Amino acid sequence: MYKKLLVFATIFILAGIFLKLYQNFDGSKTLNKTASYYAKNGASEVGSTNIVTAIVVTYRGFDTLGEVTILFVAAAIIGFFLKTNAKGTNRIRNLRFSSEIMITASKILMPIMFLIGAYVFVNGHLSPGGGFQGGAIIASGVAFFLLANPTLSVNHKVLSVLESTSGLIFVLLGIAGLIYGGGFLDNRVLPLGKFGTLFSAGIIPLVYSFIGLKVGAELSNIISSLQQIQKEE
Amino acid sequence: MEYIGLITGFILVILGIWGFLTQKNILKMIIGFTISDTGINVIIVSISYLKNRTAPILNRPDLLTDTVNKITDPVPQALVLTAIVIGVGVTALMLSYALRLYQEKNTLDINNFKDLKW
Amino acid sequence: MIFNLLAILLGISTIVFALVAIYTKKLIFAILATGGVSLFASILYLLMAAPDVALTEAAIGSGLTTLIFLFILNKIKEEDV
Amino acid sequence: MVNPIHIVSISLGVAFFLGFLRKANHNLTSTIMLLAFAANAFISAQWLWAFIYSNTEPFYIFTAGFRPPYSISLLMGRNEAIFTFLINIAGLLSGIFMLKTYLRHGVYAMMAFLGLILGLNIIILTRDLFNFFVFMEVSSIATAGMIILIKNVKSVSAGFKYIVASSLISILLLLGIVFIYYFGGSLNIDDMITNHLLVSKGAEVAVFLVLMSILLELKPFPANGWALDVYEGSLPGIGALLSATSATAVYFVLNKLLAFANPYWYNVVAVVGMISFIGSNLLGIKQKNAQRLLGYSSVGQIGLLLVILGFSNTLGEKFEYIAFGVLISHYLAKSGLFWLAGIVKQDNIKNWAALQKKPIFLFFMGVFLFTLAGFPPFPSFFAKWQLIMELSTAGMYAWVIGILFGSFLEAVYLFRWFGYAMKGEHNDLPMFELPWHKILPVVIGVLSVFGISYISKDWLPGGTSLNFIPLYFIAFMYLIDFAPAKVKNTIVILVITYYSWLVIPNYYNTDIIRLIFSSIFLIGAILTLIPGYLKKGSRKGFYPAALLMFSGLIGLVESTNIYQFFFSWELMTIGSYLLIIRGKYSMPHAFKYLLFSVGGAYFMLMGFGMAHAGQASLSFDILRTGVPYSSIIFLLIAIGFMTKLASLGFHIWLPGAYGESEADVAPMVSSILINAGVFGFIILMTHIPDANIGYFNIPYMLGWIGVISALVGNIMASLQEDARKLVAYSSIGVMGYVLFGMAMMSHLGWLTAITYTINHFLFKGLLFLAIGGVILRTKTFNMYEMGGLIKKMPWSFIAVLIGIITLAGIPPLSGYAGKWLFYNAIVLKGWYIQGAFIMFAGIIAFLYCFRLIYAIFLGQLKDEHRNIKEASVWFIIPQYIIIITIMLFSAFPQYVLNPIGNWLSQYFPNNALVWNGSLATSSLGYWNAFNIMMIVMGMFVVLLLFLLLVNRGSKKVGQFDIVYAAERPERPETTHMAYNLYAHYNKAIGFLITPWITKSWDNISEWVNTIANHTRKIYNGNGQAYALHILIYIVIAYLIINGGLF
Repeated sequence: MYKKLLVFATIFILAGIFLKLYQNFDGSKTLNKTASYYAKNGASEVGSTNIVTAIVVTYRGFDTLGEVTILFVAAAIIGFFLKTNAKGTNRIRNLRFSSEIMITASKILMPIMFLIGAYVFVNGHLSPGGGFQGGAIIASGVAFFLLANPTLSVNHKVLSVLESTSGLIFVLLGIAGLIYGGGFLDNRVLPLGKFGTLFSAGIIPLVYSFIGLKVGAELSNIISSLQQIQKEE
Repeated sequence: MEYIGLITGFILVILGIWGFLTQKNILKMIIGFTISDTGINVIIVSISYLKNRTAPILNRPDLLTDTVNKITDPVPQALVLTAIVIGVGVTALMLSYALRLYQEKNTLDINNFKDLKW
Repeated sequence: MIFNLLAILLGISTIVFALVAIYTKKLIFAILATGGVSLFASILYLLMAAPDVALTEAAIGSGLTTLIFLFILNKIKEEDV
Repeated sequence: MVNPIHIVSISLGVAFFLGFLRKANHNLTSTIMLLAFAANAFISAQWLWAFIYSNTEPFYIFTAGFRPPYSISLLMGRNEAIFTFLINIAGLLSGIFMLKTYLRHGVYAMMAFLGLILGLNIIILTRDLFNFFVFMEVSSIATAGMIILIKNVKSVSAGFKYIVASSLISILLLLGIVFIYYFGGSLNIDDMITNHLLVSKGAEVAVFLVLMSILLELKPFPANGWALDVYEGSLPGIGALLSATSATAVYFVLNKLLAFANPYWYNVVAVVGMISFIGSNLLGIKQKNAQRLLGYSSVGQIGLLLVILGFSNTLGEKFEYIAFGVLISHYLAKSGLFWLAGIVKQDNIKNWAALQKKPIFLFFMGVFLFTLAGFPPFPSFFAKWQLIMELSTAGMYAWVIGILFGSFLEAVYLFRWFGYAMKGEHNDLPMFELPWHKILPVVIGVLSVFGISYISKDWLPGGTSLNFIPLYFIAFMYLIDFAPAKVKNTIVILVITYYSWLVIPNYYNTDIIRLIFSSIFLIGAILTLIPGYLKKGSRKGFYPAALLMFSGLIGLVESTNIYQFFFSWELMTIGSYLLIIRGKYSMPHAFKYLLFSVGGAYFMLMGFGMAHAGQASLSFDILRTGVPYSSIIFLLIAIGFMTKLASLGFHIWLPGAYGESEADVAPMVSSILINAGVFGFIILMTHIPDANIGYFNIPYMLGWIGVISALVGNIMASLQEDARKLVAYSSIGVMGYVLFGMAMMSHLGWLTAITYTINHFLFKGLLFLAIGGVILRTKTFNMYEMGGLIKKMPWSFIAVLIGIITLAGIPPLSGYAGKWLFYNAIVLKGWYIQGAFIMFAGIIAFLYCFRLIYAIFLGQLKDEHRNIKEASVWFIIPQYIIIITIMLFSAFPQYVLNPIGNWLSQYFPNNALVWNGSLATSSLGYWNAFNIMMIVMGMFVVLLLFLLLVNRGSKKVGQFDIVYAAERPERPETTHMAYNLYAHYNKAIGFLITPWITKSWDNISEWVNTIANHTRKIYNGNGQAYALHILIYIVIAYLIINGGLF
């Protein structure tokens, strides 16, 4: 009780700090300097319809690289942290089998979810969405499939190769930007193309596709690691 | 609207931290963290919002002229994207820790993991 | 105006869900409520002209995160038996 | 040059590439990983090279080809090059060290490791706030992964605490960053700095959140329980990595971001740092777990770095030097010690005694520990010196006290640990494995420490004036440490002889004081080294330690400024500590000695700092001009010297330290080392002749301390059963005389003091050598177990006899000269009461002198000593050289005392002695040393002849020709008359000298321990509580900074 009181008092003061932030917040009437620049030049410099995508992939593409790294590192850590014993897979586990409907649904749904995911990341520069969202949708498909079929397991090797390949290509595209464009991750390696079409915005669709693949593979990896976890004896 | 978002966000952050600090169950703690994370995201999006403006996707020809006065701030939105993805990475890692801890002592009560102290 | 009302409603819902998530005894409800918080938040994003974020939050925050939680919960229950 | 962006592409490329090699041979994959770190280090190194040697402009990297603030930019400048280099090298070495671990865990662990190093590199390079956040997350997630490279409940729970804490911090950090964007309209750091974007009231709160988060990442005390658990719970290699890299990188970031914050933030940083420094080092005292101890020390060191950062504006251009010096010491020493922890594999610091099985590792540990504690010649010493000087110049004495206090606490636990390692019981401990990949990083670490020490001295004002030549010779002696002791002894004696021949003649006719002290130190060194020929084997570690002490001592004499003086003083401290701890049971005593030395040195350092404040010069003359604080300066420095003189109150280390040390070390430390304090007092008092605090005259008080020291020292000496302790306590007494003499601040007083110093050097060396020689034969220290040795050891007997005659001040030997001068001085000064006490002390001195000769040499020979031989000739030779010196000095004192008198006249012109040949005349009387000598000799010869004549017909009594009157003694030693000889005195006046001083020091240490023990209870092991600590830390900081909630 005493401790809860302490927590309460602390959080109360923290709320006071937040209140101070809130008091000084007065909405925004206009875009600030940075945002105006993107609004003015985003379309012409990057060629992406979706300005958020332009920022995520190009202007702040380096953040995205870090983001990918985070997922990558997290997946790797979960991979070795919850490593499956090679022999342990034979252990009879107490599994609850899913219903027939669930299994059938998952078989039908999974390809559809994959397709949606792919659509989302390929069109990232045109419409809302992009690599992360698409990747997450793909991974959700995998997760759904695994929930429905707990005995199956995903082939880690394929996922790893997919993950590594797309990661390497991402880095290589970044270097290509350094060599052929103005800097690391510059999208003007390929022509900007006609504004608003699928093949436009330089390498953004390419980058986002690989990000999508990579994120999808990483998240699937995490999920399947979680699925396969066993207690190390 | 942005004020509503901001207040919601702050309340979520505080509720999350409250849960984080008072719940004994490790999974509940992680839930608290996730809620705080969502709260932060709500705050960031509220900051990006400008009244009567449209999303920063220039898929209508009229948006291409005088864009500055027509769209909301895209930068915080880009940041939130990143933040969300980071959040899921951290959450997944925390959860696998939780699982590990559970396997070690067959309990999820945080008070039982005081092996190291002083 | 209607949007503002909707936003207030959404805000209250997220907070209620958050409270449920923190205080409910059953973990499964807590997890689902967390997903609900994300889901309402993502609608709030849509209202605030951030479709990109909304999509992400829906896919990752409410979808994937919830799934991962459920996986873990499943594992823990499995070990219990 | 290679674009720094390739640090990213190499790390990530390799990390992704490893995904293909999941099943490949891990030797291959780990090699690839190490190559990646090497390549990164190479990139940093070449930029570093370019910045240092060709004045390259800082290099901006614009990602995406757009200019900032619209895209993320990275900056590679000189500092960035240094820091990324440090991080990549740490990655490489740590990767090598943990090779086995990575081989076991496979590519996933390597990927996480690459991610960690990449993240840290980027947070240093990036100029974008949000980008910093992203890569901060990369590194903290990767860290969370690294912690569980060893999977047990400890590491997993520590990892969870870490991730709980770091995610809480990151929530607040993200909030702050977003609001900074909102209020500033930019995320670019340069943009914020140049355009002053963060001036609004709201932005201040946002900046608060960001900077507090970064500070919390640096694990400030007390919101750092999670970090300590990580240090304790994870693999030692990870501990090394974290303390060397994470803290380094975040520290750099803090420095980077402070540029856009309100200037008051520098004060906040300094306060946070100081709390951390003192608090963490305080808690370290109670710590027994080696890795956790290192964790406490890490937190403390980072605290010190924060203090330095907080004062960066005050320190001005010296800031970089100081920060780098402390940082690099911390970086190398801490990772080195963690690596050693990984090699020894002993949690409890007591079990580090296992290191004795491989003495070279003790050496490594010593290097790292002395580096951490800020001893010369390591970079932290130079940095600490400069820090104290600069802070003193700025008048921040409270901070100076804080820093020195914290450093002292750190020395306490570091050297207790070292003591266990050097002298602990190690027979039951298992031998540790020594795979090459674990040794290599340690060796590189040690070599780097020395390399950087060598470089860093030149960057400091006055640094080049330091004399490093003795240190080279010591290094050489360490290299040939495997050689037989006899060979090394010869080399050392020859070199010291040569050095004496170079140095001593210089002072002839120019500086009599330095002539005397350099002779004492150097010739004393030679004399006390001679018994070393007795040692068999290679006597590992002895010569470097002894030489370190002697080079420190001669350095004191040769020093011309306070900097050289302090440098030499610290060298001497290390050397003497290492010498003293060699004794069989001397671990606790050496520890005490070191603590008093370190404490004293810090008082001195503070005094020097105050004297140096506001003056450009470092020369001793600044002491004279150090108004208005000259009295305080005097007091501070005097305390430093009094610890070495073992004046009352600071004496408790002495009996054990001198008594328990090796037979030939005891004379080294007691008759030679102790004079460093006297020399210091001479320097001090000639420069600050008059010191008063309020109505108190400090020299007057020192005089009383001297009197009481003399009295108590002599009484204690009389009550000892252990011959070595007796002689040791007598040193306290004699040094009390010396202090008293100096405190008189008169011509004769000083002449007395110097005469006593010379005498003490001679007779104490003589006595310790003689007794050491005897003890080596009898194998016991207790005098009641000896007796009747006069016939077996006549040479030793004569030496002791001469020694005590000199000591007791009996004519004709030079001790009498001292006494005669003393009473003259006292009468002239008018300190009659003190004089009475001194006289009384002199009488007590007879008691123990008598006992020494009676109990050991007279009475009955013990049965087991029937076949005992004379002490070794290697002990006898130096004794007789000393005896000859005593005789000469006694007969012809004028050749020494007259020049001293002349020198003294420039300070104290009054009451000088008038010399006429060997006839000295004071205003009270006269004294002719040579005549006295002749008369006494004459009487002696006459009496001797008479006795021989009379005793011709006396009957010899067999030794056991005694009858007990039907009584058997209960304990054999009680039959020895000398057992507890002065029991009745003890009953009568024992209460006066019950060691209440020892008790009060014990009480102080008890209090400190209790405080530490209670305080550390806040680390209750609960991850949630740690998170709460973080939050409480933030809100309290907010309340203080903001002056209330609103």
